[in-house]
Amino acid sequence: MTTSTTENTAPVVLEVDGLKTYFETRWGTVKAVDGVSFNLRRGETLGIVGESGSGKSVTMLSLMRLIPEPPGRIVDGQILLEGQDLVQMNDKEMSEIRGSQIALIIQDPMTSLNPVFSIGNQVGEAIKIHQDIPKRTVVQQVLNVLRKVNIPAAETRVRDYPHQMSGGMRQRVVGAIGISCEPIVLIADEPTTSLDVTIQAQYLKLLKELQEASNIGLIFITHDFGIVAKMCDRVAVMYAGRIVEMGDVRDIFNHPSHPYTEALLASVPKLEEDVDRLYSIEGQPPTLHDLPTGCPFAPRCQYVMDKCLETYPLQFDVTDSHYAACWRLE
Amino acid sequence: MAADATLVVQQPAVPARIARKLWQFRRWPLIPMFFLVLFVFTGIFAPLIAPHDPERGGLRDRNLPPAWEEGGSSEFLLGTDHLGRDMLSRVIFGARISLAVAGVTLGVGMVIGVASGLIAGWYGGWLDEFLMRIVDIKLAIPTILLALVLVLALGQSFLIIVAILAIAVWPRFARNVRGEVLQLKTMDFVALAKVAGASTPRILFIHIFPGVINTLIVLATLEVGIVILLESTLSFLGAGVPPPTPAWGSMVSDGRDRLAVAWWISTMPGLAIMLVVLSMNLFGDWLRDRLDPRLRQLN
Amino acid sequence: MTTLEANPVTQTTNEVLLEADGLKKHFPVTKGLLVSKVTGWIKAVDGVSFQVRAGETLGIVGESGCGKSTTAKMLLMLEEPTEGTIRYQGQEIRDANSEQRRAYRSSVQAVFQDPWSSLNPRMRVRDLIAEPMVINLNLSRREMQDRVAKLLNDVGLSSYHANLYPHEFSGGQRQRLAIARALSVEPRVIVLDEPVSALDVSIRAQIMNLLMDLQNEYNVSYLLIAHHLATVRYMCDWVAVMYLGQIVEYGPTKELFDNASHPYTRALMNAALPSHPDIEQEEMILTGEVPSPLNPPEGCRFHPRCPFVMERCSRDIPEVTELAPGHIVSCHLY
Amino acid sequence: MQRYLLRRILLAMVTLLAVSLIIFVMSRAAGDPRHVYLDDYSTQEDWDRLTATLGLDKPYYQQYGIFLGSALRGDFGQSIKEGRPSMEVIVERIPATLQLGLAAFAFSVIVGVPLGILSAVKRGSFLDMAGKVVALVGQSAPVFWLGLMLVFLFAVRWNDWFGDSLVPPYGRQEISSIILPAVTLGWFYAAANLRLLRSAMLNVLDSEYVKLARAKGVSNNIVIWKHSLRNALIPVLTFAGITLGSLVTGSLVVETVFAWPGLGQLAIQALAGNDYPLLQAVVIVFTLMYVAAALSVDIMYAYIDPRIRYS
Repeated sequence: MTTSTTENTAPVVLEVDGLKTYFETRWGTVKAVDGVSFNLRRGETLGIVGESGSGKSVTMLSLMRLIPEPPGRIVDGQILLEGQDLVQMNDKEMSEIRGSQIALIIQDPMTSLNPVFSIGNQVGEAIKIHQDIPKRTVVQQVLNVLRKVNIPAAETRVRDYPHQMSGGMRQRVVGAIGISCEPIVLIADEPTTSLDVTIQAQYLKLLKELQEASNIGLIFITHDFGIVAKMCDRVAVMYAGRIVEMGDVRDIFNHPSHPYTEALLASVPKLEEDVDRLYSIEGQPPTLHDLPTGCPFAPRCQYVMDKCLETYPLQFDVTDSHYAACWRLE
Repeated sequence: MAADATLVVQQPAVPARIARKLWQFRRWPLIPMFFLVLFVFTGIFAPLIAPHDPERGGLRDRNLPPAWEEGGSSEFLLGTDHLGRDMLSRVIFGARISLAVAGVTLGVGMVIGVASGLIAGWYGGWLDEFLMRIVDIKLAIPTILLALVLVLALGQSFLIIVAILAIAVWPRFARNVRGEVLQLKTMDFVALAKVAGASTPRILFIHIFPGVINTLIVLATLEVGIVILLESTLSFLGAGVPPPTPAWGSMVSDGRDRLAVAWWISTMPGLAIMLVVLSMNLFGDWLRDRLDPRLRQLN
Repeated sequence: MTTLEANPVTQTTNEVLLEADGLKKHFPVTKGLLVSKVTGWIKAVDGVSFQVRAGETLGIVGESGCGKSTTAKMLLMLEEPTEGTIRYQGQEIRDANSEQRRAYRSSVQAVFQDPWSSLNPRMRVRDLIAEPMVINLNLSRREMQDRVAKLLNDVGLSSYHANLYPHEFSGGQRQRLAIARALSVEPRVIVLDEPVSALDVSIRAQIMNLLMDLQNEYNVSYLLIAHHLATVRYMCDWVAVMYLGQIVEYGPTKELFDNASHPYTRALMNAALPSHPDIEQEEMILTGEVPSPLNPPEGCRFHPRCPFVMERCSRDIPEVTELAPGHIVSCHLY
Repeated sequence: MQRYLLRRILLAMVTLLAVSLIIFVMSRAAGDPRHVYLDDYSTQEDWDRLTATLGLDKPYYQQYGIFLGSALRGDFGQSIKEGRPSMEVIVERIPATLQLGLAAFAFSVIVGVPLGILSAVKRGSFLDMAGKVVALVGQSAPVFWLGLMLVFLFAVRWNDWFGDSLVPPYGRQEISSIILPAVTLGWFYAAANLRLLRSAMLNVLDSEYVKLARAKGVSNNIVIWKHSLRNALIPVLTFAGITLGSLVTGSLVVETVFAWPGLGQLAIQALAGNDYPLLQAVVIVFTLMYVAAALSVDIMYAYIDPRIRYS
C-alpha cells in the first residue's frame, strides 16, 4: 500500500485540540463532544463520519462557535484558525471571522434560506458585512458567485425568493453563500442528504471544483462512507462524542482498525458487487447522557475484551497518519 | 432484575418519600387549580354556601363596605350593593351563571366544532371548502355585534345567550380540529390502517380522534376563559342573562356610576371574573406545554 | 466468469403473484376561485407494467417524483389507478367483489419509510401489531396474544415489549414493529417503501438482513421501493428503473447491474457513491433536473438530459426491446 | 397574488352579505317590522305606505332585495329615537370611533411588539416577567372592568390623594381624555401581540436560516431585527387579520365605560332604546370597517411574505 505519501505539505489552516462541548440538560451533563483533536490543511478535504448522536454536528457548531449557550458550552480545548484561537474570541470578533474566514453549508436546503428575502439579498449579505465595497460591486460579486455555483440565468434569479427554487438550486445558493467571501475553511454539514442521486452527484462535483479552484480546506460532515470515498482525503470516524479512528482515506478503507469502522464498512451494501450477507452491527447507538464506562462501543463490539468495559482505550498509531482508539491495537 | 432488587432494599424513609411525591407537583399550577376548583364548587353548591339571598336586600344595608373597611360589617364580608344585597352571595351565585353558561356553551360548541372539523378535514373537497368558508365568515363577524342584533330581535334569555356564544366558539374548534385531522391524515399509520383494511369509522375513531383529544382539551381550557369574558361583556352591556339573576358582568355595570361611593360593587365581581379567567389561562398554558407544545402558536 | 449461473430463466418458474399492467395515475391540476376547472394533468405514473413473483423481491428505483411511491400506493389500494389493471393471482382487483377485496387487503401489506409516523403513538404495541388481525381474521384473544408474542420474537424483540407504547422504541426497533405488524396476517406480498433510508447507517444492515431472513421464513414476496441502488442490488431479484412515471429498464438484478443499458440507469449508477476511494467512476453527470410531470417532454421523456440524445428521441416514443431474457429497455439506442 | 387578493375580497363581500342577511332575517323574526316605526295613532294610509316601501306584500327574497338595495344607497331607515336617517346619526359618530381605534392600535403596537421581541430575546429576564404580567392581565381582565379600575385609580383615588384626577375619566373634551380608553381598549391587543410575537420569535430564532445567517457573520442585532422579526410578524399578522374584530367589540364596551361619543356607544344606546333601524346600520358600518381593516392586513401580509406575493 503506497498511499498517503505525496501531498500533505500544504500549511495547516485549522487545528482543533482537545475540544470539549458539553450540554447541561435535565438528565445531567451530556458530553456531546468530548476531547476531539484534528487538523486541516489548505486544499484538503477532511471527512467527519458518524451516526446521529456521534457528536459530528456539535463539532461543526463548535467550530463555528454557534453552540446555543445555554445549555451548551465549550468547556475545554482550542480551535486555532491560522493560529488564532476561536474559543477565546468574543462575539464581535467571531462575527467578523464567521462567513469570511470560516464558512458553513448546512444540511436542509428547504429550511436554511430565509423565506422572506430574495436570493440576491441573502448571498450579498455576507459580502456586504465582510467587505467594504460599493453597492454596485456587491451586486456584481453576487452574480459572480451565483455563476460559480452554476445557477442558470443568475441575473434574473437573484430577484427570486427561496420558495421559487428547487431543492437542488437552493442548496447551490447555500453553497454560494458559503464561498461568497472566499473562506479559508468551509464546513459542509451533510449538504446532499436530502438531494436526489443525480443532483447529489452534480453538487459534489461542484464542491470539489470550487475547493480546488480556491484551495479551500473543506470539512465534510456525513454519515455516508460513500461520500467519504468520493470526496475526502482524510477521515475521522466519530462515535459517542470522540474520534475513534482517523487516517488517510485509503488506509481507513483498506485497513479499518477500529471495530466500529470495520463494522460500518462491512454493513453497507455495495453497488459494484454482489454481497451474500451484510455484516450487521447489533444494538443501538448509545445515548450520550448515559454512557457506559470504558469504550462506548464495547456493548456492540464483536471483539470485546474485559479491559474494554473498564477503561476508555488510548489512541494507538497504525501508521504515521492513521490512528485508532481500541485496546486491540495495544 | 438486580437493579430492581436494590431499589426495593433502599426504600427511602417515609418523610423523604412524601417530599419526593410533593416535589413531583412543583411544576403543577397549584394556585390556578385551587381557584378553578373553588369556582366549580361554588358554582354547583351556591345555594348551600351563600350566606344571604342574592336577589333580596334591605335598603337599610345599602352600600355597606367590605368587612375590613371602616364601617363594614362581618355579616357582609364583601359589603353590599346599592340595593343592600350581599356582595359575597351575589358573587357566589354569579359563579353559577358563568359556570352554567360556559359549560353548556362549550359542550355545544365543541360537539359542533369537532364534528364539522372531522368531516371537513377527513373528506376534504367541496364539503371542506364550504365549512371552512362558513368558519371564515363567522370569524369575520364581531361576536358582540351579532349578539346585540340577536338579543334585540329575539329577546334576552339563557337559551339565546348560550346559542349566541356557542355560535361564537365552534369555528375555532372546527378550524383547529380540521388542521389536526389534515395533518394526521398524512401520517403513515393512517395509510397503514387502510392497507390493513380498516373501515372509515374505525380510522376516524381509533386513529384520528384520539390524536385530536389533546388539542381539544387545551383548546377547551383556553376557550372557557373567552366564553366567560364574552358572557360577562354581554351582561355588562345589558344584553346578557336578564336581571335580577346575579351575573358578574351586570354586577360590575351596577357599580359603574358608584365608583366614588362604593367601589366594591364593581371591583368584587370583576375580580372574580379575572381570577377565574386568569386561572383558566394559566392552567391552559400548562396543559398545552404538557400535552401539545405545537399549539404554542395558537391563541 | 459464471454468467450461466445467473440465468434468469430458472427464476421465471416462480408463480406470478401480483401483476401490474399499463398502470397509470394522473392527478388533475385545478384552477379557479369558486368552481375549479381542470387545467392539466400531472402524469405521476404513466403506463407501468411489472410482475412480483412468489418468494422473490422486485425493486423499483428512481429519483423523487418518478412515480415509484404512487405506484406502491395503487398496489396498496390507497390510490385508484386512472388506467391499467392490477392482477392478484390472475384476478383483477378492480372487478373483485368485497370478499375478494378483503382477501387482497390481507394478502398485500406494507412497511413505510418513516418509523416515527407509521405507528400510531396512542396505541400499545400489542394493539398495533394485532390491528390487521382484528380487522381481517377471526381469532380468539388467546390466539391473538400468542401470535403477537411470536411475531415480536421473529423480528428480534421480546414479548414483554407488547405492553409498551411506540415512543419507547428507537427508530430501528420501530421499523421492526412495523414489520411485525405487516406480517401479522401472513401476507403473500409486502410493499416496502424505502424501509431503511430513515435509519442510522449501523441499523440499516440489521433491518435488511431481518427482512431477508423473514422472506425465507414466511415465504413472502417483496416489492421494494428505493432510491439507493446498492440497497436494491443487495435485496432484490428483479429491478425496475423508473423515470418520470415510466419504467425505462427492467430485468433480473445481476443482469441489469452488469449490463445497464438505458442511459438513465447508467447515469444513476455513475452518480451513486462508490464503496471504495479507488473505484473509478465513469464521468457521466446529468445536467439539469427532472422535468415536471405536468408537461413531460415529448418522445423519450429522458431526452432533454440524455448524453446520447438523437434527433428521433424528441419525436418518437421508444419501443421496448428485450436485450437478454427478461431484461428489457425502452431506448432508441437499442 | 391577484388570486389571493381576489379571494380575500370575495370573502369580505360574502361576509357583508351574510351580515346583511342575518340583520334582515332578524328584523323579520322580531315581528311585523311596521310596529317599529308606527304606533297606534298612525293612519291606515301610513301603514300602507310603509308596506309598499318595505315591500311587505312581496315574497321574502324580494323584500331582502329591497332591503339590500337601500342598504347599498346607505339608507337604513329612520332612527326611532333621533327621528333622523340612521346613516346621518352614524356619520357624526365615526371620527370619534376611528380616533379611539387608532390610538388603541398604536398603544398595542408600541407596548406589545417591543416587549414581545425583548421577552423572546432575553428569555427569563425581568423584561420577560413584566411582559408575562402585561399579557396575563390583558388576556384575563374583562375590558369593561379594566376600564373602570383605571378610572377608579387614576381619577377617583388620584383625586382623593392629590386633589385632582390625573386624566379626565369621561367624555371627549380634552386631548388627554383619550388616554384611559385607548389603554383599556389596546391592552388586550397588546397582550395578544406580545404573546404571539414572543413565541414566533422563539421559533424563528431556533430556525436553520437564522443559524445560517449567524454563520455568515451577521451580528446578533441584525439577526433579531432583520432576519427574525419579519418572519415572526407573519403569525402576528395572521392573528391580527382574524381578531381585529375584538377591537370593534372592545370599542362597544370601552365607549360605554368612558362615555366616548362614538359608534359603540351609539350601538348600546340603540339597544337600550329598542332602535332596531339604528342598530342594524351601526352593525353594518362596524362590519364594513372591520372587513376593510382585515383586508388591509391581508395586503400587508402579502407584502411581508413573498410566498404569497408570488403565487
